[in-house]
Amino acid sequence: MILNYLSLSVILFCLGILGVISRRNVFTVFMAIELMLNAANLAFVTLARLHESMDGHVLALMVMAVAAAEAALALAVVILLHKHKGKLDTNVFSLLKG
Amino acid sequence: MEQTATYLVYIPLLPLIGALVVGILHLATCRTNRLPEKLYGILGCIGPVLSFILALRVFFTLKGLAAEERVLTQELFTWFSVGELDVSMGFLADPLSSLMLIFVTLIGSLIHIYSIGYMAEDRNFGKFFAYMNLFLGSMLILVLGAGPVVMFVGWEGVGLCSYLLISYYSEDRDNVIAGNKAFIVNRIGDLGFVLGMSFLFWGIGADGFDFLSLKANAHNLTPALGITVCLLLFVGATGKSAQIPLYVWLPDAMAGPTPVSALIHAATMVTAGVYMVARFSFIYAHAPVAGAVVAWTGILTALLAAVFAMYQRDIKKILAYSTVSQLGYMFAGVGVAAYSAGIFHVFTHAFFKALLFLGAGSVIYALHHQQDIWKMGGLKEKMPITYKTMLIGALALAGCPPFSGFFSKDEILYSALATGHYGIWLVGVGVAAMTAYYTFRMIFVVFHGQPRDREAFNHAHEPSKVMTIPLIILAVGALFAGFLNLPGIFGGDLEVSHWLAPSLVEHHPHTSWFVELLAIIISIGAFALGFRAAYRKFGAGADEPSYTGFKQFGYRKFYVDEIYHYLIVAPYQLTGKAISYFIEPYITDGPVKLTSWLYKMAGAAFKLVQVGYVRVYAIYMVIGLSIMSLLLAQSLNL
Amino acid sequence: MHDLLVILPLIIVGSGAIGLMLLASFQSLSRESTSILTMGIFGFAFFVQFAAPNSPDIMPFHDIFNGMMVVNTFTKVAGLIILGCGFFSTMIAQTYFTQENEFVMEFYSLMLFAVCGMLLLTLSSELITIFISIEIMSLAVYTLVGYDRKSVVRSEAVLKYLMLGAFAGAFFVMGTVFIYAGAKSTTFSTIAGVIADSGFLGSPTMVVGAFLILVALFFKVAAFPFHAWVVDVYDGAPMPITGFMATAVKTAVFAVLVNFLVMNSELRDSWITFLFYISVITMLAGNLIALGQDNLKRMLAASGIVHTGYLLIAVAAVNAKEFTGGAVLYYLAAYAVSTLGLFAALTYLGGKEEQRVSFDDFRGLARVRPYSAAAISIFLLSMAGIPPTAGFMGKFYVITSAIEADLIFLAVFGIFSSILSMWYYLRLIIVMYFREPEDQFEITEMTFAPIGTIILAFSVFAMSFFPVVL
Amino acid sequence: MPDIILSIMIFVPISTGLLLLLVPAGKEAARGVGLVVSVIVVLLSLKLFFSFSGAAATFEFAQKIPLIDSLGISYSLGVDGISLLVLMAAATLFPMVYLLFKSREKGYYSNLLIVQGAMIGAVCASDMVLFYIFWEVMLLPIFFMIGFYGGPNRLAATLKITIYTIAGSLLMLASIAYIGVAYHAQTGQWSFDMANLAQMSLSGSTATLAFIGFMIAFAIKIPLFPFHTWLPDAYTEAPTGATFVLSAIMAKIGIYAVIRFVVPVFAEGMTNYGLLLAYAGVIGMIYCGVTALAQKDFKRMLAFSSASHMGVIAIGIFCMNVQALTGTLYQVVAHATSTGVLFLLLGIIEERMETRNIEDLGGVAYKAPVFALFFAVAMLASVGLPGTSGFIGEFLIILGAVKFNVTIAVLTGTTLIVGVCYMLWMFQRVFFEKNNQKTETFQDLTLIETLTILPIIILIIFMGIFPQPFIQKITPAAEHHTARHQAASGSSVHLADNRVLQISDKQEKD
Amino acid sequence: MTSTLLFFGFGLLSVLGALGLILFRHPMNGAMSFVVTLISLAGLYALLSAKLIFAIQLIVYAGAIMSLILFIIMFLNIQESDLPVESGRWFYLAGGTAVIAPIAILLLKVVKTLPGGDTVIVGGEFGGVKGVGVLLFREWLLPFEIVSILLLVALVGAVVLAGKREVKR
Repeated sequence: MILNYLSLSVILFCLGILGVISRRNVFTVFMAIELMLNAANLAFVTLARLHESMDGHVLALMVMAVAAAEAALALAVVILLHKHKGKLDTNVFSLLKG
Repeated sequence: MEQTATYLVYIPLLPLIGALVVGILHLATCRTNRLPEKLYGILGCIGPVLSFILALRVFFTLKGLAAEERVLTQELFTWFSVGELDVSMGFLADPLSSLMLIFVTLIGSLIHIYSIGYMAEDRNFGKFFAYMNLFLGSMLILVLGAGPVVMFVGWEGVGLCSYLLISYYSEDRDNVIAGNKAFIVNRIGDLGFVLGMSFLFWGIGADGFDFLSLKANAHNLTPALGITVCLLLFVGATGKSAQIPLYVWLPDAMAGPTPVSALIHAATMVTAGVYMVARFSFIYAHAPVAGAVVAWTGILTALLAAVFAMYQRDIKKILAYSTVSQLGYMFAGVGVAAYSAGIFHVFTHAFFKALLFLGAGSVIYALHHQQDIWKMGGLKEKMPITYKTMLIGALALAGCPPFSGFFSKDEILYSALATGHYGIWLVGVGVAAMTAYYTFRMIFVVFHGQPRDREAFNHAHEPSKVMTIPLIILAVGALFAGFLNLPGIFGGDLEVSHWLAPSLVEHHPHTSWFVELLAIIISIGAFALGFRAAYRKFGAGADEPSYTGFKQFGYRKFYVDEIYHYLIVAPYQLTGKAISYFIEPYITDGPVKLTSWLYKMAGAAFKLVQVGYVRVYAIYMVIGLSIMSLLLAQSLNL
Repeated sequence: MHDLLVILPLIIVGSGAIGLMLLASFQSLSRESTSILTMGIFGFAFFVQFAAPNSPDIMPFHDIFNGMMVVNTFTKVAGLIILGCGFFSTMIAQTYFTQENEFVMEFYSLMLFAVCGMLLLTLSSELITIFISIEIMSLAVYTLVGYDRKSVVRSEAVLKYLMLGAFAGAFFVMGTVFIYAGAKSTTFSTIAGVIADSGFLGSPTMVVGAFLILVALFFKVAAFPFHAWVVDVYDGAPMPITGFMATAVKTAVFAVLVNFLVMNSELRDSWITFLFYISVITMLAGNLIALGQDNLKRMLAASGIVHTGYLLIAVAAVNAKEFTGGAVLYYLAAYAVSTLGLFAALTYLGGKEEQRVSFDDFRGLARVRPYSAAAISIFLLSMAGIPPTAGFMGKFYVITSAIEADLIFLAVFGIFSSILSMWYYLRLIIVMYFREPEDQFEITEMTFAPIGTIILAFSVFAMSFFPVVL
Repeated sequence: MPDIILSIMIFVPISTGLLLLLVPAGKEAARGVGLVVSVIVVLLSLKLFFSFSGAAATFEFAQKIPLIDSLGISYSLGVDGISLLVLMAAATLFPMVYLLFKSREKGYYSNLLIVQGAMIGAVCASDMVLFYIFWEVMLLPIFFMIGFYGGPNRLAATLKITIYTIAGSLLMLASIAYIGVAYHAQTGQWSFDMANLAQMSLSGSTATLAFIGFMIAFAIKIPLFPFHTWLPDAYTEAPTGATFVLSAIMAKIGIYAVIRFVVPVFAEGMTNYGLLLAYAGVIGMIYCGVTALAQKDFKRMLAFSSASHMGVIAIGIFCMNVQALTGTLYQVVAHATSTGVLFLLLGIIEERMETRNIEDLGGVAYKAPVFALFFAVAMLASVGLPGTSGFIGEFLIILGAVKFNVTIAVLTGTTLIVGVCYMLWMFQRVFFEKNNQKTETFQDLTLIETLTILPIIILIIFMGIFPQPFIQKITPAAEHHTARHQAASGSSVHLADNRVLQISDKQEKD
Repeated sequence: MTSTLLFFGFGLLSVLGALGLILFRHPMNGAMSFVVTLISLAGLYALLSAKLIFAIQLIVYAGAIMSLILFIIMFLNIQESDLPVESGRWFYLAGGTAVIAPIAILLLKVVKTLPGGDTVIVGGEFGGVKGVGVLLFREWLLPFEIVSILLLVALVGAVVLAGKREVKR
């Protein structure tokens, strides 16, 4: 039963990866990353349940905090980019290459 | 046993000092004010004359000693000593070298004197004398060297001087090329010499690498190694003494001034090979196989050169080939272990060949450097002294009794016969006839009959005293030198041979007086035959023949030079070009170039991978990740 | 008290960062004084760190932090390197801003924050703490990269860095999850204990967890195939930050990498093959990328990838013998010195708005500014590993440790890759020396970067002869 | 007793050179300084030479300062019979360059100073790492000299030589590290000092790898076939000073390094691959010699000739008997002097006639007899004419080669022929034949130039006639070296009869 | 039994939400479906008797963070034209899935190796505010402290990057 939770988290994690590599919309990409972190959180909580120790919960809390911080910065960047190009397409920003 | 003589070193040193002084004077003054030629002449002649005197002293000192003790040595300093190898810079005078000394210095001095006249008004008078002195010094080192290595110094030194003097008129490319040829061919021989020395050292040289100790240890030499050494050394001899297959340089060497040809390419240097073989008689005596090789090479060279000599039209070329041919005799002699006979021929040959060359020189000088015999003729009224002296020389060369050449040559042929080398003897007799033929062909065409070039003939005249006196002295030598070594049948008892005995390892064959007599009669017959043929054809003065058929073939020396050129020289040069224009850039350096090219290409390719799309970078990451996780899954065998 | 002393530098930097932030918000300080203040803070922290005694593992405030923080000589030296990088980066930044570039007051406080995160990174011995420290460092650096809102390339750089960084961070978290699943804890000591008891390869969860964590760290140090971002980001970042990223970040992350691997010998040994291949491919790829570049920043970024490869050799060769642990640090220090020196020189020569960045822009520099050219050549030679520079010594230690750890072929590959790297290092020297100058390389006014260049140029030699790190 | 004379000889030139770079100085001033310093070095080296006993095969004038204890790296210098002559070559030949070539740029002279110091250091270093440091440092000035003052496509040339050589030496670095580790494994402590390293002898596959690493590095420097391809370009493009340094001294340091570092440690490698390497030397000698004949560019031709002779010199190492080894060590100096003079004189030709094309020259001997004489002497020395320094070495090498392997010996001997072919060919075209309008105006050496080159010419002849003073200083070391090698590799120490029999068997087959 | 049903329900919802996030073209729709995922995750936390996390998930995540994101999306008022034309999206999705498959399989297999266990709600302090809080302040003080620094940095960063104010030169 526990394993199903973990499998679910793995699936969500992989869906997150899929979102990152298959989408060009900045928002979607960031939310996909959030999804990956959430998957990790699910796993933490599940393992806490499995190990009967609450460390997992603390870890999940920490991850949430980090996720929040990242989200804040990410959104700032999104605004920045939108100011520049008025677009949310990651492929628009490819001046640096070669 | 041996005694030390502190003056030996001066014999080679004096000419060398002379060379130094004259050379520096010349260098210092050649571009500004030239010094008077007399000065150079005197300075140049001092050295040789003094060394001649010293040579006499050596001779008499030796004579004063008992036969076995006739060895004078002088060790100057340790030249170099590495491990077992210990080479000392030392000199050795024994009967053999003393004999060489005497005629080398004597003829050397005479030719120096002669050159004062011959080289007059030459732009580089001083240089010439410097070179000549240098040559004489090296030659004396060669003769006096106490060990193979010291000998090699002189050996190469004379080679160098020969190169310098052949290409003396260096404005003309052909002369320089002739000089290069001489040097390079000699170098091929020197390779043999060096290797021979090395084998000799590892064979027996470990304790003492000079002739005396080598001679003492000669018995330790394994037979195979002995043959190896002998053959290698003989390669050196063929180079220096112009034997098959390395004789080709000598005729071209005639490009040098005539005194040079007389001194270096007739009397002294070219006989160094024979001297060297005699020096190493203590090895050759134990290696009869090698001896046979030497003898056959020599006699065949004699034959070939005689054939060439019969068809040459350049007077100096004729003499050059006759030299080669006579050298062949000498090698036949030493080859059949008759070392004294060979050396004696060297001795006599030095006189008459030098004489002939100097005579030819004065003819050429008189005719303003005309060398083609078919442009000469009837000169005997114009230049009587030259004619007479040259006639003597010719008779000696042709082996007409009682001239010197007869005795020495006959001694060689007799030894060949006596030691049972009948083939060699037979060929030798044939060559003797041919010798007589081409010698008198030259004499008759040049001096008898009608002048073919009137205009030149009128200007011709006898040269000055300074040139004629040496001729006369040499003529005397050519006339009487033979009597020094009269065989028993003529009432003598081979004085020279006995004189040389201590320094050689040979035993004189004893045969019945009948064989000896037969040999003499036959060789006289050969001379008569050749002389008669020559007289019939050219005696009354013949016109220039048309060089066709075999004549042409012989005149072009059987195209040997061309063959060498196309078989060796041209391929060599071609290889050089091929390497430098194809192999070096494309094959040897190819991998290097290719590597760097590939590297640059790969770099350019990687530029394309950096597309700049962030998602693509993420995809790279994930791809890498998935590959790794595949491997991980495998290694965890899940 | 002693516990306080060892984490004092961390406290100094952190409080300094906060202080500067406040000052900035009140805009009460001039640009110059801010930079000098920052340098002062770094210098002070540096000396405090330096004064701290060398020691085996000690856990400051064990009862409070219950062993999530470990201090030893290794972390001390790593911290020294990081602080030094911070110091010189500040110097460079000061010059950079005198060249009419955009400036924001928080710049320096963010640098201090980043360094704070790095110090934490070197000290922490607990996975989630490490994650948070990484994020502190990264967020600060993201901001530093993109602080200049007027410029598109900066924003693009920060986009790429942030996106991929967060992506990799997610992997780190997932790795933590698996380690936690396997070991019931995330502190190194416990994990090491569990591995010692039940073995490492025995529990796949641990292996996968360690694998994901390594991947995340490899991303931070730009190992192949996680290197792609580094070229663009370094190119887009402002010059001082590029130098800062190339040196300080790399040092911190490698410190963590080593700390993580030396946790348990079995753990380390089971990854040697992995490290082997990664480092070989990384060196190769780095060289190939660097060869094609015309822009110096990009070239240096790519060469940074190559140096990551070398460092991975050293990491693979890390073993019980203490001196190879030093090989990593010494190499990091040598690399930091030459890289920072190079960036310092490029900064003050680059002119306003970084107008000179490509190889050709530096044509004939030696004729106009011989000393700068000489300094640049020294740094390049040090990077290429030509004696008598620090880079050579570093390379020598790395090679020696690799051979000692019986990784002969890894050593040979390292040699080959440094042969390959000669091309692009020499290329710059040739351009500087053997081409005719067209530019006058005017320099604004007397600033810190030249001084920094000189100091670093000398320390390149000093380090090679007095390798204090070892 | 720490003796600092070597340190002075190393660091006075280097520091002076660096100082010259830093301070603004005129061309003439720079040249003067360089001249003074090089003369000082010459005097010091002479003092060293005459106070060198060489009786025992040990390091003299030794000096040792530990640098990095954790690795046992130390700053340790010393001279023994093996390094003595190379050191003399590196120390004494330089003044000529300053005297002959005026009004070059400042950097030219300072680079010369630096490279001289570095080369002396490389020769004196008895610690492998220290040696490596100097070994690399001595390349950089060459890199700059070619790049700054070289010919038309100097950039390609300098890049090629630099990368080529550094590639080699980096491989050597790995080998050095391996040796250190091996020593650590055997004895438990770190050291890179030859005094210690020479005590052990490595074997096994990894040791072979290390051996190959060393040999590639030195084969590139010497250069041995087929690693010579950088040489023609570099020599041709380089300014005369750099060519002189490269050909006269740097190549010799490669030879020296093989003897000093490879032979003692890799006895097994030498026994297994000595023959192969000797063949490489032979092939290189013939290959380059034949190529030299086809060159139109005078300098290129001399470059190939130099490479060809280096092949011969290298053979002497691999024969591994005292004669050959001494011959090599002697030939190192002989060739340094002769080829150095040749390149310098060529530099004068290049300077005065703006051409190196052999076809454009001719009849120089008539216009400049002194020049021609000097050139001839150097040329004859380089073709190994007895009475010049060149003969002793070549003879000893061939002699030793005969003991080592007859085929090698015979092929080595061909250098006598190969050498004269191209040399005489060149001499004919350049010095003989007719003048043309280029050579009409050729000026002979001035008094200064004459006096500059004369000592070397005299030395060449002196070394041909009185070699023993030099040889007796090097033979003890050479004997010690070979004896130890043969002991290590278990081959026969003294000339045994079977050797001779072997030769005779060989002959019977023929 | 009910818990199993609930798990599958929430699990299904969360997966669907995630798919929606990936597949919707407009970020707004994506965000909405992501909220679904987050809420269903909260449900799962509850099932795992992680009370505190359940609450925080709802308040902080689904509440604060998502509303922030949505606010920004609104604020930028994105038109259809601003959105990237992701023509090859399906291709990328397919390819991406193929690439990710190995990773997913590996992780799933590894998960399978863990010991299983049931998820009956454990009452008492487990997962409660007190339990977690005590743990947080006793053992996890260091991360907790530095998280504050992290948030500070994020704050400054956001201000520097997106803040509207006069840039002093």
